[in-house]
Amino acid sequence: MMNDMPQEAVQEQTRRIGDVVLDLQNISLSFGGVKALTNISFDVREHEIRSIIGPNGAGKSSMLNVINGVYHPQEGRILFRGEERRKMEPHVAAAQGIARTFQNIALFKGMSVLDNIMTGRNLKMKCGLLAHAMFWGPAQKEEIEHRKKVEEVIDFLEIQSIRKTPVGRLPYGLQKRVELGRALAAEPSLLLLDEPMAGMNVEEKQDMCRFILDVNDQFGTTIVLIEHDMGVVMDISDRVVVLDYGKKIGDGAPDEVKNNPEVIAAYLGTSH
Amino acid sequence: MLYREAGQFKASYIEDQQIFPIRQDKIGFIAILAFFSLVVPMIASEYWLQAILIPVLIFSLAAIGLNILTGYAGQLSLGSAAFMAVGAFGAYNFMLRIDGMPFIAALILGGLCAALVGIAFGLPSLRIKGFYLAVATLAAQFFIVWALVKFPWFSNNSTSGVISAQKVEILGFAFDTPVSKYLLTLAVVAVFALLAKNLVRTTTGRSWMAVRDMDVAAEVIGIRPMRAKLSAFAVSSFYCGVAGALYAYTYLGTVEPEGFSLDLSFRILFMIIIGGVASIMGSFLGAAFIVLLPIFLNVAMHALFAGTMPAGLASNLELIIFGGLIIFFLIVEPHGLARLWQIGKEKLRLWPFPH
Amino acid sequence: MKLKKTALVAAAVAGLLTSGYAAAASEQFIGLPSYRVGPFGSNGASLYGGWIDYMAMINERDGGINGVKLSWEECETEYNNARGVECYERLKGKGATGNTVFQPLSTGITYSVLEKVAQDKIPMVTIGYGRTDAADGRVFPWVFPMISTYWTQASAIINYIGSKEGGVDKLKGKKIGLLYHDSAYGKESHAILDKLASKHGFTVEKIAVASPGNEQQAQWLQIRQAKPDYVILWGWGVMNATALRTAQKTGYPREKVIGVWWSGSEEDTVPAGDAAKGYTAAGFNVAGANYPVVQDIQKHVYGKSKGNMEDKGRVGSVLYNRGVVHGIITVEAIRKAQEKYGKGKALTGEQVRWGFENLDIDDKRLAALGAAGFMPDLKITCADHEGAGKVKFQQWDGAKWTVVSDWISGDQTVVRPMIEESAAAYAKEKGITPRDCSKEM
Amino acid sequence: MQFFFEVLIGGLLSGVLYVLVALGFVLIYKASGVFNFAQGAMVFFAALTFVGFRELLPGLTGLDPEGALVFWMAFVLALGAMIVLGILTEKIVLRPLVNQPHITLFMATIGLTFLVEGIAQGIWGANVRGLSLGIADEPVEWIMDSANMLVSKFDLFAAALAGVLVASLALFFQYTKVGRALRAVADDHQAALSIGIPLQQIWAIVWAVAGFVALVAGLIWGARSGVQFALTFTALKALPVLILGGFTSVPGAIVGGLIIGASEKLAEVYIGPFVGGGIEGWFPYMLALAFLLVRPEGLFGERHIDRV
Repeated sequence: MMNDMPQEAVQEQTRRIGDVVLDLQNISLSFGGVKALTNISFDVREHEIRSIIGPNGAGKSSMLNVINGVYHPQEGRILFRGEERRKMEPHVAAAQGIARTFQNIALFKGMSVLDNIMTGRNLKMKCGLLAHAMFWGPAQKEEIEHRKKVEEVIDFLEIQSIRKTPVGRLPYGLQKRVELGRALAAEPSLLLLDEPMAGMNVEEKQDMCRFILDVNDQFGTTIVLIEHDMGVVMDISDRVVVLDYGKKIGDGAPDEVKNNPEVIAAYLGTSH
Repeated sequence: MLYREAGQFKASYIEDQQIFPIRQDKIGFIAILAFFSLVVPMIASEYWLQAILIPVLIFSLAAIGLNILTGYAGQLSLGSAAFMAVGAFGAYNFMLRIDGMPFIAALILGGLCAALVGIAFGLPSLRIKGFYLAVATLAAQFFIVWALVKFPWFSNNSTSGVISAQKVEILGFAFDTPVSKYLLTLAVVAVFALLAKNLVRTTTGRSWMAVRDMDVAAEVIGIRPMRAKLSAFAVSSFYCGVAGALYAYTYLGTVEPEGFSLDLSFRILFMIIIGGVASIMGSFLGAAFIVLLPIFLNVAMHALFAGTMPAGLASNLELIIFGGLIIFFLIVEPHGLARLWQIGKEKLRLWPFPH
Repeated sequence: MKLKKTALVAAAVAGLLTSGYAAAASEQFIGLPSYRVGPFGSNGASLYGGWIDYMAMINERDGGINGVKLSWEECETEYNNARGVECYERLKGKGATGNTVFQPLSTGITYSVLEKVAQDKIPMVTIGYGRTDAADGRVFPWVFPMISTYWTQASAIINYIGSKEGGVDKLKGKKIGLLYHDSAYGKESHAILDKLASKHGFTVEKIAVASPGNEQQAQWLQIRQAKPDYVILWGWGVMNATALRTAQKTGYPREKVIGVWWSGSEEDTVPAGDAAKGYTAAGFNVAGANYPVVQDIQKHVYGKSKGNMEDKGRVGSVLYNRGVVHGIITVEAIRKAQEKYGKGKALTGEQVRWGFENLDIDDKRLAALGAAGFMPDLKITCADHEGAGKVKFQQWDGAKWTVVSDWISGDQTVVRPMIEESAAAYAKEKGITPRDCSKEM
Repeated sequence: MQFFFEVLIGGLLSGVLYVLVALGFVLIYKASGVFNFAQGAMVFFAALTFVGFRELLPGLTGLDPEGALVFWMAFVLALGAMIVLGILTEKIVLRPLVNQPHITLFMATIGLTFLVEGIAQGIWGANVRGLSLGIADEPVEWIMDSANMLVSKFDLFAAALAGVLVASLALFFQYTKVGRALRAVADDHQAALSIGIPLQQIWAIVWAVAGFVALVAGLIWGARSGVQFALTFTALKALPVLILGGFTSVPGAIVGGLIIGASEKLAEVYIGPFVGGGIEGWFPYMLALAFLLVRPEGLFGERHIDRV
């Protein structure tokens, strides 16, 4: 479906792929006896687009939640940029440059597009509460500076015309785009995308694909992607990891995975 | 036709980030401020100043405080009156115990006391949410009032726990007439309202709203829920505290801890719900509505039924109408008076060509 | 009709804006900051009912005070300080001469307008509540905590207990429990009782009841443990009935429970049912509908169906009669002031204040008013704004109050110095120079 | 030690009374997600209506005012009034506010509080009234004699009545069609709607049942301290019970009530004297708060997992 994607772009990325930035070793996670993830290991390399696929309930979102500290696995090690991390809160992950979007849109409904994306700059803003109250000197300067950054993101995502609209009033596809914008505003080095194209029509998907590839390309951002659309996944991913019932059943380049009999049986098999 | 933003272009982000980006709003705001600071003192009677305008202003400030916590940061609180009490008794003690304490400093220190207490009682918000938190804030309400009655130090060993506000003097000028007290209150409230407006439209305010709308997502983009919630509690309590100090110094003069009852907390909550959640403007509208409505009902009932209806029944009827109107308002405009204002403004923007 | 009513409301609201009503010059206006809803609504209904009925009776029977009719207007305070201030301000400018006396029947409201009354020159009369040290008229010229203050009452209760024991000297070594409403009001009792305890050699066991006081299991078990010889009940509202019920539950004899005057009305004993039998309470007025003054109200007011009480059965109750006392004192002060400033004229608040300060209701006058034994005799001076300093004790027999003592005075040698000390401290804090009473007339 | 048990038992029995009020909150919250602050006012309204009819009926019918017939007639009439109140509340207040934020509904119930208080006193007057259920509030003698311990007859009666009430509610929910529908609604509004349960009808029934619970609570509280405005404050006693036991758990309300009742009395007796007493107003709240900090899901709640 996405075969019209320029092949050169993909090729270019592959060339830039670097060292392992995130290494997950033997991760197990359970909720009150219910196993969500069992002994999963895989790694993510710098600048690559790494996809996680699998049927519903395979534990894909849980995997992302483990990566950015929303869930704490009972077993296993997580190495980020070579450093092992213990229990970590999500905001610490954010401070280390991990940003993400959510499966069910998690925008701040009461706020405008601009404000939503501005929250992505939060970590980079240093002024205190008193300075904000005065809105004078450094606070104003800071606000303006970050506003410029945010405007760049808005331009990049082509959502200039809706910047002052409350996000609750936007159609689904645009909301997904704003959510991506909020994550991008944080200038992450690792971007986790949880089904960014779910529920979109073809045009919207194409737009979203283009944004993802551009982010990867222009900013060199490493991306971990969960997506159901096999065409998209196979087209834009560098490597794919396949989960089923909380277990890893496949890992490798798209073509390898596509031909893995276990994957075909467990994953593609179920969709027939 | 007057309310038109066509032709106003923002050439820089500074211009776009003003409090009132639309010129007419700015003019309107200055006109309102000028009216209330210049015209009202000349025409308002002592009754209007002392019994209506001063309390409306003070409650507006308290409502802004609660709105910061409940409206912007999404933490429901039923203890605002207690934080007002902390502010009042705090300011009183600073004035009493430190010679030559400037009034404004005492006001702010009183607010800071309330902020500290607010942080302490805000700690549970890190673990509990919603109505559980709301009921938990009742602990603050009852405990603080109890402590102020119980420990005579707070009221300078007064036999009855009542404090009597000292004279208010700023730079040698004594604020002892209704007009001067009104102007002082207006000045303090206007300044703090503007500061609040700034707070809620910058990073601090965005992190509050982010925590309110979706706390997990907020944390994931790097907002620390603890810092956001506790800063909301602190700022909110600070505002309530300053309002409480004004309540003692420019409104009642003498206050007792029991005056800051749960009933008052509910009234402040009504103000933000009726006025408009997450709206500074709404805080003012709500405060005016909740202060004026019972008075209006009382006056109206007397005018209509004096002598023909038993007084007890008339008073109960006022209560019934008050309760009924609250429910009616919630049904008709659950987003409060501020939303009506907003809708009015949008209509005006389009008028006379609605399409 | 509807239009007319709308116009009325509009006029009333407009009246707020302009303040000041066109009223007949020969009417004396009295603003009534009443409360008829909320937790104390039933108390307010009786208190203000009695007061209004008395004024109506004066208008009906006597045609007013020397021809000056009394007029009044109620303003609902809900027993709430802020509403009370609004009422004060709203009522202030009404009537031909403005509001001439302010009696909020709420200590909280009293405090809230304490400084305003001096500025506005409106006397504030707080009979049996309010700021105790205001009895020192040199510091508080505009405030009149008349008949008896809380401290005098506490002292009188101790004297009464003493008389039951055969003299105050017999109190040595006794233990007296104090069950008090945990509020500013309840704490008024502490200092005076401590002082009296050290003077007479008894001990005070203070036990607090958290507001509103509808649960007292723990407190009465503590009392049961401490076994005091008497328990003074210093309560208000639902706390009183609950106290009596819980006393019964824990087996404490009600005969040994002595209430203050805000604990000693039908509103407190009726809901307690049988548990209240034998309970004694202080009062600066007594219950009963047989006094000539109440009979006159029945005849001239209720006889013409103009009574204020919804429940006519409450006429003659303790709180109703207390309202009548408010009426008597107000009317007598106006009468006194007219003697000085001109009979048959509506007076200003300042003039009426003189009337209060020179009020002298002796036994003869009481008899003439039809209130002999109904309330104590009373003489106010510039220095002493309390006056009588006496209370009577009544016992509840299960259906009605019976007087069980004569008027009992407090120990002024203890109370008065405390009042003066406290007033002096207030004067110092506020920078008030006390009046020199030898120069007043 | 005897004193400790006396306080403990007294506290537990007081706790039963808190349970009665808390139950009304739980029923409504469970079924409609409304934190009904008007429950206290409903207790007052119910008790006042009962006493009002009890005063009124002998005059109309010539029956013995103390007789059982008048008692039950007044009870039925008061219950009828509570049912009407419940249905009207559903129709006029809740239905138009459906899908509004919880806080809006909460504020509406505070508005309802004023409304109900005003109606109650507007109809029946502000007078404080006594109410006798025919059981004296006196110590049980044989316990007094044998163990020198105070246990009130009335409190035992109230506890028994509360037990019967809870049991019959449990049976009602377990075995009647309405009860089953109610439980379905409590579990999942949408699912209940989709299988054809008339949500609004169920809400009206729940409010009526809460009105019945309020009536029972009103009679017992009214008999203890008189039928007066202060009955509305019983709500404040029930709130800490709710945070301890959870807004949606009937067993939680029962256990929570007993814990609150016992601990507040013990605290008043053993901690109170060191801080000046009168701590019953806030102690239960602090206790419930401290408990929540340790176990945010409450006594019987399940740990909630945020899904993102």
